[in-house]
Amino acid sequence: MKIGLMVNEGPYTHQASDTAWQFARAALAAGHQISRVFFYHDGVNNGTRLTEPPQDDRNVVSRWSTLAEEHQIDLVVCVAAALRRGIKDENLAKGFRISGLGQLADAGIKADRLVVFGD
Amino acid sequence: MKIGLMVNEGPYTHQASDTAWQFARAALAAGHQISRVFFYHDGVNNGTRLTEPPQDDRNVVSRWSTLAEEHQIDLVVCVAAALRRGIKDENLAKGFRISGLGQLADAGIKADRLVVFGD
Amino acid sequence: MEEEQKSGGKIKKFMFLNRKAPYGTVYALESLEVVLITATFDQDVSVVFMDDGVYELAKGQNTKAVEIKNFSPAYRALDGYDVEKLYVERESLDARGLTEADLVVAVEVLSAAEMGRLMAEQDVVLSS
Amino acid sequence: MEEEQKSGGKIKKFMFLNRKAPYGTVYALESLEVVLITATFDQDVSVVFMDDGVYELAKGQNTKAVEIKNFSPAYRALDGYDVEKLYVERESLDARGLTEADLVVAVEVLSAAEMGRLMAEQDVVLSS
Amino acid sequence: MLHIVNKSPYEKNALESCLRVAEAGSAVLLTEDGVYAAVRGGSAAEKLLKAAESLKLYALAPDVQARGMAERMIDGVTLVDYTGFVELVTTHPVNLSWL
Amino acid sequence: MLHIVNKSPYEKNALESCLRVAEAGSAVLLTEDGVYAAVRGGSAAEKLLKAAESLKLYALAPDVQARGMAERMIDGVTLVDYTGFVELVTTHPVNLSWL
Repeated sequence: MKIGLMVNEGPYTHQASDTAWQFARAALAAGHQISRVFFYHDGVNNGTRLTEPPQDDRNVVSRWSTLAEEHQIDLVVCVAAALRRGIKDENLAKGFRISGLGQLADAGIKADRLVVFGD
Repeated sequence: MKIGLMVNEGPYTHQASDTAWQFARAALAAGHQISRVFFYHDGVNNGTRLTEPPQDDRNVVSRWSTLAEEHQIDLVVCVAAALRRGIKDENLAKGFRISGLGQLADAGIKADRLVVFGD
Repeated sequence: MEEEQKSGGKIKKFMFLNRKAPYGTVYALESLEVVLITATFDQDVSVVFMDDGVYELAKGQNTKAVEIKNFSPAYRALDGYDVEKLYVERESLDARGLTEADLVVAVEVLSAAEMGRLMAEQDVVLSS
Repeated sequence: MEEEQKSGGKIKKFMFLNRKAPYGTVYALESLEVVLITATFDQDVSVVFMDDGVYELAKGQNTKAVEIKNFSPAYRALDGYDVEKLYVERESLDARGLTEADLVVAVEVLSAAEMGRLMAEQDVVLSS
Repeated sequence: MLHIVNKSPYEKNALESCLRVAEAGSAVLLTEDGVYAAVRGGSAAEKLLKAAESLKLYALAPDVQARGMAERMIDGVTLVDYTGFVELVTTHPVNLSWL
Repeated sequence: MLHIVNKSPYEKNALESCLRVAEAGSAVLLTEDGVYAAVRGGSAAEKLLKAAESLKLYALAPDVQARGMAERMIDGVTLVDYTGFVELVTTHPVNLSWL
């Protein structure tokens, strides 16, 4: 099945991004396709390449980058939400791209399921 | 009176930063001193110089920078919280500095009042 | 049909669920932006206001003193985007002492049970 | 006194109010970090757990499957920082079906009214 | 003591917890989404009115106006502007934000 | 239909609203802080047990374990792992996250 995800909260602050990543990994392992992950609201903060969590903690941002590379997942950061919060190409992490809200509607139309992770 | 502020949420996402700024401005107008504003949790996101809100919206980050310049307010972004969220010197806005949590304890000790703004 | 060309298939039922008050957080504003964009994709769009989401539609909002943009007039513009299915849950209005007359747009008021049925008929439900 | 030298004046009463569950949000963890730092300033520190904050102290936390660091053992380290005043509100425990025996550290259980009195005696109350 | 509540009583438990512990004679300031607690006809307003007998209630006028509730506030709640917010903080020895 | 609730019922109104509108026969998955609703002896668990008569209840085991509640869950709630979460999403035509 083709599954799209929407992530509405930033890394660490809320568990939403963790749960979404765990969900994506399990879906891929079960043979499903993650067609797109759309980052909205504070979710755009998952796309910063500048995070540096403590050594004994998980790296939420690089986990997304790695998963996207291994499975060709389209990680889209909403441009309007990103501008409000200071996420731009200059601090964008590997594997993410900045695009419009239409990419969320498109994911909803083309995927078999859309799951929202937020606060 | 010397008043310290703690801001726990990022710009736009939550009204906390707006209310804190309005409070600071009113306190200064009433003759009080804002000894320090300490940005913690997602509040560190107030310190990014990369925000670009819509033209018809307020600029939360630059408002803080301006107020700090006009009234010599110490705007401190917590280093541990900032590293988790990707705020560093390279994307730090004017008038903010990055320092340790001790600056919050110090503000609580030295100020006559400490007010917390969060979610 | 143009709809089919743009969406590449059948028209889907999209519901946008609004449960947050305006201004205290940005969810209400940014969710409205999603509705306006999705409306251009020629899908079957419903917008639901329940819990504190009903406050988004309250008349008389004046944001001058908080210096945040008042976006409540934009709900009246939804009609121009062909977004005509606006639903409000009756229980949410009642608990808050509000009535339809207090809202900036005409809505259809549904009971909780009717709302549950409407949700189950959707293809996609977006919330924030 | 050393305290007076470091703080530049009288010792203040600091209360840290924890009302959020762990893991769902980062507030509990980051608030604990504030307590540990403030403890080094030789102030009079109280730490309060009420509402969902009592869950921070629940025994048996195992975060292996969520892959987030389990920080509940750190509450047992507070004693080593001379943070010995830990308070839990009885009403919060009761509503959640928890008792003192379910918590990882020894605490003093206060009623809501006693908690209110304790709060009013503070110089600074930090919450998040 | 000054208690500050910025949460809607319909969404979160902050006001309920505040009213449970606040000592008689304390001040409670409603800000941001917290002001909805004082809207006439709401189920939260009834609870607040009971509390009003022993507490001094305030609401931040800019937040009340922003939300379109200026004509709908219950009696017994004093409206203050940001200057009044500052005065409440400076005239009470300690304040607590119920986040 | 699948309802997903990730909020503590003691802090927020998400579960209450979900249970108010969910049709009989729907599935409700508790995740993150939502799992506290199913802890034995809690006041929220009583409400959930009433709802359990007409709904299928699930809780995300990794979140239950993280919070130390593995031995405290009420009967009538099926524990699932992330793979089970995916299955719930794929086997229900539509899902709703109560944020």
